[in-house]
Amino acid sequence: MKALREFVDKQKPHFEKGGRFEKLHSTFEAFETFLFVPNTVTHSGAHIRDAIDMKRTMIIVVLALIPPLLFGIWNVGYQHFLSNGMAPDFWPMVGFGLLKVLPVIVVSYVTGLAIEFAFAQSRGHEVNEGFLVSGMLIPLVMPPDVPLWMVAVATAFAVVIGKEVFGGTGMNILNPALTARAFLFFAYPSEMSGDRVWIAEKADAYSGATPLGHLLVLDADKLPSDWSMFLGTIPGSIGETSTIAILLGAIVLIATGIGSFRIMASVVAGGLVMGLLFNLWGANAYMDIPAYQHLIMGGFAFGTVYMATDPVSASQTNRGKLYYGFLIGFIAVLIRVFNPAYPEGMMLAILLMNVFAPLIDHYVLQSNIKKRLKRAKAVTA
Amino acid sequence: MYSNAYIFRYAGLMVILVAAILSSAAMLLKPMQERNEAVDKMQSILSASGIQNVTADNAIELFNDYVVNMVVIDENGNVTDEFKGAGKENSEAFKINLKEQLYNKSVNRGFKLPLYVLEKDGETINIIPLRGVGLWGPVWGNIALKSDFNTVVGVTFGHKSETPGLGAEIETPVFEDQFPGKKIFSEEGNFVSIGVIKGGVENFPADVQRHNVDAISGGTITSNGVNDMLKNVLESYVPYIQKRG
Amino acid sequence: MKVDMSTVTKIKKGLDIKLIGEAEKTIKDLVTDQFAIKPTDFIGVFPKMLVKEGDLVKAGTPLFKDKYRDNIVFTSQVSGRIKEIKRGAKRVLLEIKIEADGKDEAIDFKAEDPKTLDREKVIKKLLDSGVWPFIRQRPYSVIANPADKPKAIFISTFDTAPLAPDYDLIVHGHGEDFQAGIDALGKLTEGKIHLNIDANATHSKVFTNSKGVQINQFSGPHPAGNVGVQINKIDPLNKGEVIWYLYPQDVLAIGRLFLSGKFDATRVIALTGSEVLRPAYYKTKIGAAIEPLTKGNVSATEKRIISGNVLTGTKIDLDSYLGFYPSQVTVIPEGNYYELFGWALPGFDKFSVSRSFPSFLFKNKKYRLDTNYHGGERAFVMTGEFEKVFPFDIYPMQLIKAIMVEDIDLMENLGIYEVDEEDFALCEVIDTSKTNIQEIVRKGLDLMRKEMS
Amino acid sequence: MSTDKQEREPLFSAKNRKLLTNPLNIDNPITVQVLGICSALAVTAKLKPAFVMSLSVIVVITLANLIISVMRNGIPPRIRIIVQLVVIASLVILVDQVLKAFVYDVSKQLSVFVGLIITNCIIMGRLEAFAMGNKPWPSILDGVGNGIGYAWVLVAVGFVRELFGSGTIWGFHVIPEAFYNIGYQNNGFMILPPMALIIVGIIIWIQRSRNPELIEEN
Repeated sequence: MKALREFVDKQKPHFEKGGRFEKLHSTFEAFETFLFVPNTVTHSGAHIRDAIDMKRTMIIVVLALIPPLLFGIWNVGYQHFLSNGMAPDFWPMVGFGLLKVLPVIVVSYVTGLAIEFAFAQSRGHEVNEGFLVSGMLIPLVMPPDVPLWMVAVATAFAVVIGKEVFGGTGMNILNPALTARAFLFFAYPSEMSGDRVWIAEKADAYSGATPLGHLLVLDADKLPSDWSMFLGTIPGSIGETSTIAILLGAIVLIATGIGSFRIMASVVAGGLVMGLLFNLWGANAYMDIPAYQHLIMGGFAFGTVYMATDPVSASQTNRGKLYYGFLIGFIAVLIRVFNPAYPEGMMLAILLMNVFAPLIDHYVLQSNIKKRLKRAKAVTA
Repeated sequence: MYSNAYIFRYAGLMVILVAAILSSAAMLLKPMQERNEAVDKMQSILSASGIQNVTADNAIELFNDYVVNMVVIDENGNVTDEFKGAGKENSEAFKINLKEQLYNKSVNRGFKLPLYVLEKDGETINIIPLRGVGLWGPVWGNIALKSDFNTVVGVTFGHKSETPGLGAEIETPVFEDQFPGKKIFSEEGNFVSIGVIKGGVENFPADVQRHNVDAISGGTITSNGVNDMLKNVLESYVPYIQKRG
Repeated sequence: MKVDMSTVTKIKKGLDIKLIGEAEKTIKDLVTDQFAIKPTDFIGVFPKMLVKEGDLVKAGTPLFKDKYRDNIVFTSQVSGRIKEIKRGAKRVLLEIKIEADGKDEAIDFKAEDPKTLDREKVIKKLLDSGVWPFIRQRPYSVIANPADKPKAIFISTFDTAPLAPDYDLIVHGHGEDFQAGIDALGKLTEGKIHLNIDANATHSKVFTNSKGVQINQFSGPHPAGNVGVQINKIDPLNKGEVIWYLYPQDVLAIGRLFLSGKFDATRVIALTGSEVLRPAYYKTKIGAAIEPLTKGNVSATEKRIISGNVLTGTKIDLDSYLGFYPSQVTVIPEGNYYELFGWALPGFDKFSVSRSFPSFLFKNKKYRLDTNYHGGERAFVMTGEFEKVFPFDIYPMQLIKAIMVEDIDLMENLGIYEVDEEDFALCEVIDTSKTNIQEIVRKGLDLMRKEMS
Repeated sequence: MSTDKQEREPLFSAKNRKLLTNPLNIDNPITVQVLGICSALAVTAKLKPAFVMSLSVIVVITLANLIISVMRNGIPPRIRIIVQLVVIASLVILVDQVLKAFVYDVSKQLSVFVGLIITNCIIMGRLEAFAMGNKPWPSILDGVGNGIGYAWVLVAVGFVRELFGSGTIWGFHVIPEAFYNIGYQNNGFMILPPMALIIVGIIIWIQRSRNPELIEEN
């Protein structure tokens, strides 16, 4: 460790003001702080600081993404062989899945980080850790067969238009990973919808429709069993199928306090309420499916745990988070049932509420402000 | 300051002036505009029957050459009007508003539908214009049938605002080229229309293959729209076809 | 007045940071002849010198006054000679060093029973003797304006900050001084004097038997002992209102002024922190030199000496002096080291409230914390963190952002009058983005003060 | 005094040149004043309609500016907005008729948006802010300048959207078939209206980073 530190210290002057590589300061800083927690000390204010920092936070979210990732890798292989009528052992399935999923992850990280570094460099600020998470989220919401160049284009779009335009991490309005997904959905719909794309190298004869796809044409009787939807052995985006793996991640996020339990709970509540309302209405097969099934189909669980809880694009006040989450669940189910063009209502519901989150916060703040003004008036009266 | 009288005079003069300019412009340009509309419609009819190289300049000429009869039929299959001479763009059949007539059909009112009869390479081709709804807006097209009123010669589709890459695929050759050779009547002679189905037509038995084409993956609702449009419009012609024997 | 034992204000949000190095409950005498007054201790004061180097002074001799409020004077705490007037960049006055002559001479301001005096006389005596600066006001936490009529006076008798001194111990045996101080303060307001005690830990009769006050009980974690929180719960500040506040040793100084007629700057200091070998209480005077206090009593590591507690104190050098207000000195290790992959390792010995380190499993572990930031400064990304340690009915993140964009109206609407930088200290500690929040809040308060005057 | 012959301002004096060039960049109606966005979204999916629309706007704005400037001394102030509207509306109807007669396929794509030129704030804005108070020649220049300022943004957006959305420029395929064979696809998002907004946004972004004086103080 000492030798490494000495090496880094030796290089450092080149990247500082007046050094040869002054322009690459942000890049150097990113690598240095990746290796070492810096030696900066407090100068005023609180002299001691909590051990947590942005890197720690982000790495824990990545950790929470591991269960759906691992399951997704296996499931990509499993679905592929299933569609081809084969039933190989565990490892060939994982092997096939790795072959499909790893390149997507690599492309997502390389593209995103390259852009992040470039922007940090040109603006002269530090590289933000946010993309550690976005870079993993993007592959998990992609269909297994997505062309790699599309992943790159979508990632670039998400980082530049979804984030840097607004001034970088912390300023963005939309969740970057969902922006990438939405971009692909609208730009290359044939690769992001239908029943061809959800199984990698699917045999033609095999129906590859997702549960939402079946419901879209009101084939409720073709739905897989609750158990397989909960377990995740169904076609779908790489990381979104397994509710149980996502629940494991949710436990990590809630236990560490990094993911907002408030938001997760209220999204689920919103989804259930809308589902039950539809049950009461019951005009078609889609409205009649039990409300809880909405939670285990499509991207509902994944969106609830990893996307809706993104602190930057969500509501920031505790009360606002409740409204925000509830509306996401509510609107997601509404879109699913009512808009046949968009089987995945979760993505759109979250993006929509991302836009409205500041407004929700505004009204929450206003009520606090009103309370204060009222108190002041009561005194003077 | 301007007096009220001035203002009224000013406004009155302006209105008259503007009205004169606009109406004379409209009168001057009207023939060209009408011609353009007719040409547009003709191009799409001709291309459904597989006639190549139709341009805006020769469309009227070609149309009059190829088309031998402009027929109007009513809900009972009776021919109410025929037009065989020159200047077919002035025929009643050409001017029928399809949307209006199909609406009349949907509310069980009487309706009139056009049928265009072409002669191409010694063969008779019957063209039926189509109109229906997709996911986001109207879809339309023309279907060309052989003289047996059963075998499809060709189709063209159009749409206003279907999703690019999904529903919008109906106007690409990939989708349209599936139609030639399909039949709209079963071997027993019952009307079945042409279906747009999911799951790969070639995986189905021959009698299904005879009447169906592949839907567009991810364009389910638009595909269903095309399916319904074909059924709805074609069945309106069944009385006429059956009367012809 | 009676103690209403039934109503205890429970503070639920907050955090007790447990550190190694609590002071042993014995009071030792600390002998030194080196003292100083640091004008930088007084927020918003522009000092105008009244003495020069070499002058002889007594306890109570005016050293400087505030240029803009020239009835507020700052007096010498000992008798002796002005040794040095130290200035910094742009001739900012840093320290007025006084070498004590050991004669303990003092100017006589006359011993009087405050109960027999009217408000004007009490104020004049406090101002002349240099005791007035002990009385501070909210909003802004600056020295109170003698022309104001505060709606109440708040005295917090307990401190919940890490390793905080125990005021029960400090005031023990000084009941008479304390009551005299309360009597004097009673003349200053038509409202109440709120004496706030810890429902579980305050037992001293000095506090509980005080007369002429309303005793309020509080319980809960830090910042329950902050006067800002107490005001917020008992009698919240509205725009245009002023509350004055003091701490127990300040009240003692006022009491002694009226009982003896002299400015007696005696102060008991808790010497605390993991780097102190024998943490204990020391009796000395305001502004005493640090060196005799720490000599032979601290570890050999590189350390940070803080006048005050680790949350809000001021960093001082080994050759510096105690501050005017704090009753505590804390010594902790400097954190200027690199840590390989520190953010990725499990980190069993790391302190964190986030539960992203395993330390949350050991609730009662005491830590030896250093001054490392443990990360780099980033944009505000995480939300809902501050709310866990911020017991006000105020949206902390939104208020901070309003200050950062200098939106005066929004700051006012979101309640900036009710808070002080120290109320945000815990937010700053736990902040993932490593922002210097107290600095921002101070800037906001200064801006408001400028706008409002 | 009166004997001095008032010097005639040259046709393209510095002041007049500014009338023409300012709207192209630092006073651009779309990117700086953010007017006329609606049509920019609607007609820029392909280059051709964007171009025709631009042309129509240039014609309408220039003629309207000229006509109003000529009439400006006789227009009763109380009905001046109505007069302006009548002038614009008449011109737009004329343009619409001409398009229908001569470029029918483009007019089909432009559909209602030619009609919407009437409500385009750029034109009303120029009439009210400039033509009502200036002589015909500067008014023409102002009209042409603003028209072109509107046009270049529309054409730029149309170019990008058609190239990436349909793989064509002016209807001609420019992206080689080989690209499609190796998996390239046209970007359907480009054809949707929001993409026009995003491209306009990017143009604004680039423009502002190059002209710091455009960034508002806040």
